[in-house]
Amino acid sequence: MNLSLITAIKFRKGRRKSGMVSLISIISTLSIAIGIAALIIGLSAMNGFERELNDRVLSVVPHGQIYSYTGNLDNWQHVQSELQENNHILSAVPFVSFTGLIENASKLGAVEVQGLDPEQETKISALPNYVLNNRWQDFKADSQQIILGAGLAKLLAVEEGQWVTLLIPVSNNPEQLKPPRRVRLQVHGILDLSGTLSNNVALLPLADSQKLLNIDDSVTGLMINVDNVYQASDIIAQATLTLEENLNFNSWEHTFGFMYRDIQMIRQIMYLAMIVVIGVACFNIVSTLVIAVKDKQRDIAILKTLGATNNLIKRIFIWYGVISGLIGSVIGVVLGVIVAWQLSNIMGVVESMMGHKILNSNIYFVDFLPSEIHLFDVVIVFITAMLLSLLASYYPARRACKIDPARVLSSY
Amino acid sequence: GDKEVLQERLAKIDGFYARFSQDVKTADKQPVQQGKGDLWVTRPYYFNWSMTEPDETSIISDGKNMWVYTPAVEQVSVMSLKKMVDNRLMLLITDSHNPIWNTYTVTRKQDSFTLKPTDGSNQDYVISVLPTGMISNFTIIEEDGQRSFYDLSKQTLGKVPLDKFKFTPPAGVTIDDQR
Amino acid sequence: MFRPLVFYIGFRYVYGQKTDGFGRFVSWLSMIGIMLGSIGLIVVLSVMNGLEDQMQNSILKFFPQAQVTSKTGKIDSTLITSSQFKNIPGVERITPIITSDVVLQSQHSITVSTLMGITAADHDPIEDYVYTGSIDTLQAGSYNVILGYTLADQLGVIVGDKIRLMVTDASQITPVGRIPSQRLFTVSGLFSVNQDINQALIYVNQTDAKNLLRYPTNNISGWRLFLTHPLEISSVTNTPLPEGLKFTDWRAKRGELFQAIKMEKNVMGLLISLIVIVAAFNIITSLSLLVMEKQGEVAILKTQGLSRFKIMLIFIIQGASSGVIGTLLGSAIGLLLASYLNELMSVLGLSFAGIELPSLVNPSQIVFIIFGLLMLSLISTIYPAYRAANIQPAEALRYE
Amino acid sequence: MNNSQPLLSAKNLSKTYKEGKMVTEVLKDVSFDIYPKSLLAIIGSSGSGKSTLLHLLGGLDQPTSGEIMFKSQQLNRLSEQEKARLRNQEIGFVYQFHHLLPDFTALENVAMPLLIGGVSPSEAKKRAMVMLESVNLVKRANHRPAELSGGERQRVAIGRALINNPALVMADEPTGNLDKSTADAIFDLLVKLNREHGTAFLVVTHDLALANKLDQQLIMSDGQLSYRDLAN
Amino acid sequence: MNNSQPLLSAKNLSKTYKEGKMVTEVLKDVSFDIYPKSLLAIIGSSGSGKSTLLHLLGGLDQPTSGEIMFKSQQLNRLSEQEKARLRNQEIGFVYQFHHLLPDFTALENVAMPLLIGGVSPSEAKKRAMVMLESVNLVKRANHRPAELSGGERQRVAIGRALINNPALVMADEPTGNLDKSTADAIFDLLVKLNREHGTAFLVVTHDLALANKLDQQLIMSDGQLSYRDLAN
Repeated sequence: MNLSLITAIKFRKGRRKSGMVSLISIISTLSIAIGIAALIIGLSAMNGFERELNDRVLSVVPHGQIYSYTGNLDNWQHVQSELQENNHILSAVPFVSFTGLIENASKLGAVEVQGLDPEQETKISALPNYVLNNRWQDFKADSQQIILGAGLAKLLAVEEGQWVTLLIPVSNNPEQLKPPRRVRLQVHGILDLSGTLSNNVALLPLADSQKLLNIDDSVTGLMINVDNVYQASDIIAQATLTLEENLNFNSWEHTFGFMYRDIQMIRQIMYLAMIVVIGVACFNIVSTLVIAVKDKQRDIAILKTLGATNNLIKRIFIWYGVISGLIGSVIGVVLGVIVAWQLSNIMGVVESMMGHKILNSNIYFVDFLPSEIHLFDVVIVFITAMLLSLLASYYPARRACKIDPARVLSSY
Repeated sequence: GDKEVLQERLAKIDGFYARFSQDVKTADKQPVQQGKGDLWVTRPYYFNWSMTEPDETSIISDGKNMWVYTPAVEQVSVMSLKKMVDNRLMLLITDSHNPIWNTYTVTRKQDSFTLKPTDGSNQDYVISVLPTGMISNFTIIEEDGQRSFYDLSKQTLGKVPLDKFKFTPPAGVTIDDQR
Repeated sequence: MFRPLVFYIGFRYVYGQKTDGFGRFVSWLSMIGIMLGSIGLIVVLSVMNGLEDQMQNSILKFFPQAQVTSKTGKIDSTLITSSQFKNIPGVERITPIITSDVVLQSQHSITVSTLMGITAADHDPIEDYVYTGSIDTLQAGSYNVILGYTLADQLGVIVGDKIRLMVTDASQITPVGRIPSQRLFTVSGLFSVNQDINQALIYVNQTDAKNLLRYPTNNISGWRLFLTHPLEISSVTNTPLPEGLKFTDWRAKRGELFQAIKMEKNVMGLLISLIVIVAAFNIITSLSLLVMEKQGEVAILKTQGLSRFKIMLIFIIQGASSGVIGTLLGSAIGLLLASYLNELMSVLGLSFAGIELPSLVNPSQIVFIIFGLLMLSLISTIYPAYRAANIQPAEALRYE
Repeated sequence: MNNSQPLLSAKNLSKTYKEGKMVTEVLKDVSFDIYPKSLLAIIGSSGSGKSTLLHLLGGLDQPTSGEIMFKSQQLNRLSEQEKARLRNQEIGFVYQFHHLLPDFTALENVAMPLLIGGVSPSEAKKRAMVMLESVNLVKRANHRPAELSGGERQRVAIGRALINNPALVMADEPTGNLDKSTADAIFDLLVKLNREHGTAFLVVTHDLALANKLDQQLIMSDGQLSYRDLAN
Repeated sequence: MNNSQPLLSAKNLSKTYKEGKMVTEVLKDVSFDIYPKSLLAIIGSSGSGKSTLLHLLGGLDQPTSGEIMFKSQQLNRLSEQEKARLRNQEIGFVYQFHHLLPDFTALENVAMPLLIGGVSPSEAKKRAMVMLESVNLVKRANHRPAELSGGERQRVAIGRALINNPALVMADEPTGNLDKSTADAIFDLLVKLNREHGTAFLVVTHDLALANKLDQQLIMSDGQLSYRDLAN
């Protein structure tokens, strides 16, 4: 290790242990640690939210849908083949969707019913993995099966295997308001996305939903998955234009886009706030250094008489500041990483103590606090802290060189 | 078999009037609804069911349509008999030749006949019919165990004039045509 | 009574030449820290107030805030009169209400909502939000209904169309099956408040509702209590009620939403208080630095007989000055920001959750923040000032 | 204050500093008296314990053993407040390093003891001006210490020490940083002020020539005090 | 280096400190030469400007006027780096107060100039051990300055000054804080090291007896240097 580092370490070890000096160094280390730990935890939580958004939303909800402006899409096979030529589009699968009501004894729940093709769905989305006790396996057409969203099942107090009545609006002749069609179905499985997404959704096999709406082979539209999910809107918009038929489209960005933007925004606010914290904390180092320079005034003068250059002295005190910054940062990183790694369990304990869930599944798209540590975040935070402590050390170190040995040494 | 005995007894009467009292309980004997009213029947399709309690409602089948009139909300809903799903019991009682009979198995215990569906529909029926063809009571048992017991009394047998089964909506009553 | 002397010396230290440029920068830094902290706290809390207020004015205004009803869900308004509830603290006015979950079915779709049976005389808050047709169309026996814009759009109906309202709770068991109480209603008006209310509530005449729900005569769902502070609901629902009666309140419908807002407020508050704490730490360190720089002078002042208490005061003034200036400056900027938040956001092209951020400054909160920050700045000067007072002159002067 | 009673008398004073394992005895059994209006010099090289002695006499430090009587009051029996009042009214200090407050002007520095004593600012400024006259520094009243020369700063320090008209002024190497001629001028000033104000002076110096200007000299070496044998 | 060329020669050096409006002349027109291997003493009381002279000669301070030639190099023409290298290789300093680095052991203190000069730690430690031998302090090698006596500390300081085998060592009151016997031992050591290593010594002291142990004496008073007339 070079001379300046050794000297810095020895100076640090030998520093006056008076109340004030040690208090200041503790405070500066502590505040850097707090800032860094808070930032790592915060960023990991945001990474967790982003991962959950991808797992629970983007991989489950179709990237986009193409449907006709009015009524149903009859020649969907033709549109499907057209779309298959577009190499950005990974899959185009027919679906049926309609609003209905599910009744269990006196309890009622409005529902958005999705008619999906059981075989195709596993190929294009992760939805089947979220059906509990993997009931998706034997989910098949015309066997009076329905899969309810977890939120809806809870509302209707209904479990797997029970029978419910599905009310479907019937609308063939405009003057007359027919009574809703009542269909008895058995709850084949529960879809649990542990968040708002599974609150008012129900799944039916595609063929069954076509039969119920008696629309023979036509469908509501085509579910599209694209290769780059974050370009979904553009790809689908462009694809829709090239179709012969004049169809409408939407994409996940219309419905869930704001969630994605909010996460980025919170991440930026958090990063900014914590940079202020770490910045202010690092400038505590200035106080420690100014005192150290004052304490070591005599030693600096001596070193100068021994031929030490200003540069060496500056490096000694920059090392001195960076070391105190380093200790604070290392503590902060270790603390931050441990807490971030165990964040979900810690929050679980807190929730059990508080008696209720912090993130309510009726409002947030996830009901637990996710966390995922990205090495990139940790490295960035560490480097930022080091740079700030370097900056904080620079001025006092420069001041250290300005000591006039003659004056210092003669006053003894 | 028992089914034929039941059909044959029911066929003896081509119509009747009776006063009924209704007692509905859940599987665990919780009271759900108690009602009273009058019932007129003329085979093969006509019946007029008018409840006075708990609310005034009358249900009239003129063979082709069924009229449900609730004076409280000044509305009558009319539905076509063919599309009805839950009116099987009335069909059985009023029409021995209705194909619906084949979907039921009948078991007899003295004058009480239990009908169980074979097509997965969710209601069992128990009808007690005297050898004279007079129905003393009947019960509808839902899938969740809920039992609606209807006791008939003050019966007068014989065909009821058809105008009893014609419904003309009073002035100002909204017609909710659900055919 | 401390002498002006203490201020005389204290302020001279604040504005006299500090140890050097950098020493001044460090105390500037703590001031900046406190300032940012107070700006952050004020803006965030005002936004949260705004959200709560928006909720309160939009959602809570229309939902029955609190309701006196019985276990069966309906009471006889002639037997249990509203007069006995007038004196419950916080109750502004009381009106009868008939409400229930209801199924709406149109040609195109079927959905669920909450039926509000009202009378024109009760002046339900929705009055001023009906933009086509009017509340007066809800006459008894008219069987008219006023829908929210979003619900009407979902059902695909316009004014004049008929929709079927069904109440499964009030269904009747007959030999031909369970017939839910139902009636055709004519859409006679549309209202618009916000996305939530436009779907959550529909309005019909109270008598029509009574008939639809097959209530016995003089029966209502309960007495609806309009509250001055719907948010402080527990103070109302804790008042004892006569036997057989109970309270229901808005929490059954929107409780979770408010809890979420409160949770977000606490998390943001915690994050920002970190800035303030570190800034306070900074006051401690920069003041300690100054105390060490001024050791000689303190010793001399002691030799001249200045008491320890006054020396302590000098340094408290010294240290707190950056905290005080930071707090006052920060609160001023914070208040400015909070009151013109949206204009600023649009200028910067920022948007949050796609909605406009309401912000409402709550004076008592501001006073609390300022007081808290001032206390924090004072407290953080105690230790260094105490150390200054205890400087041993002999030792300090020996080094010079 | 009749002459017979000593203004201040130290009895068997001793002071030891413990630094880690090393225990250094700075003062060993020092006893002597200072009479009102007297002009006493203590001669000793740096590190001989003279500064420590002064701090003990001024109540700024506690002796390890021994007793100090000031105007027949037991010093270490006094409370902090009383000792502070004593230093403000009865005793003045002058140091080798001037120790003026850099942020205050010469006038304000001289007036400080008055302000601390509770005198109103205007009255304090007036009396400080009078003092500056007696140390002929009126024309430097509004200058900051940084703008004064070594000699001028020392004279301001002396003015500050005398402003409250104390009975005794203790000076520790007042001319240590000054050149020969300025040092002589300072000592002459001390003598003049002693004659005019009747303030007793206890001056510590390593300079024999300067010490001889005062009435009485004591020798301090290795923590012990001995009466100087006027002969050598 | 033949004896005729002076190692260091000061020509008409003068140094004035400007504090505020007051100008104090610390050195007035000082000229003298130091020849290689010479043993020169400067006698003067404290405050006579001798420390300032040493700092000027060591390049630690700038003279107001006059010139210093070290090995025929113009000192104030050198850059900071060159002056630092000069102090590291060519000139050693010893002070009245030992000025050892409290956080380093005696061995490390002696080795410091080598480390600063870029010598590897192991090599530096070896050569420092040799030096400690010549000042017979081998057994104290791993002690911190706080654990050493005054005399021992001064010997470590001398060892440190000589470690780079400088041409000239300047000592400012090296025995100021020591008792008589230790002071004598230190001066004898300086003479011995001069004979052995051929290092020139410029020693400043106020002690006549010690000064006479060296080859040549100069008198410094009031910033002026004069050759001592051996007579008095």
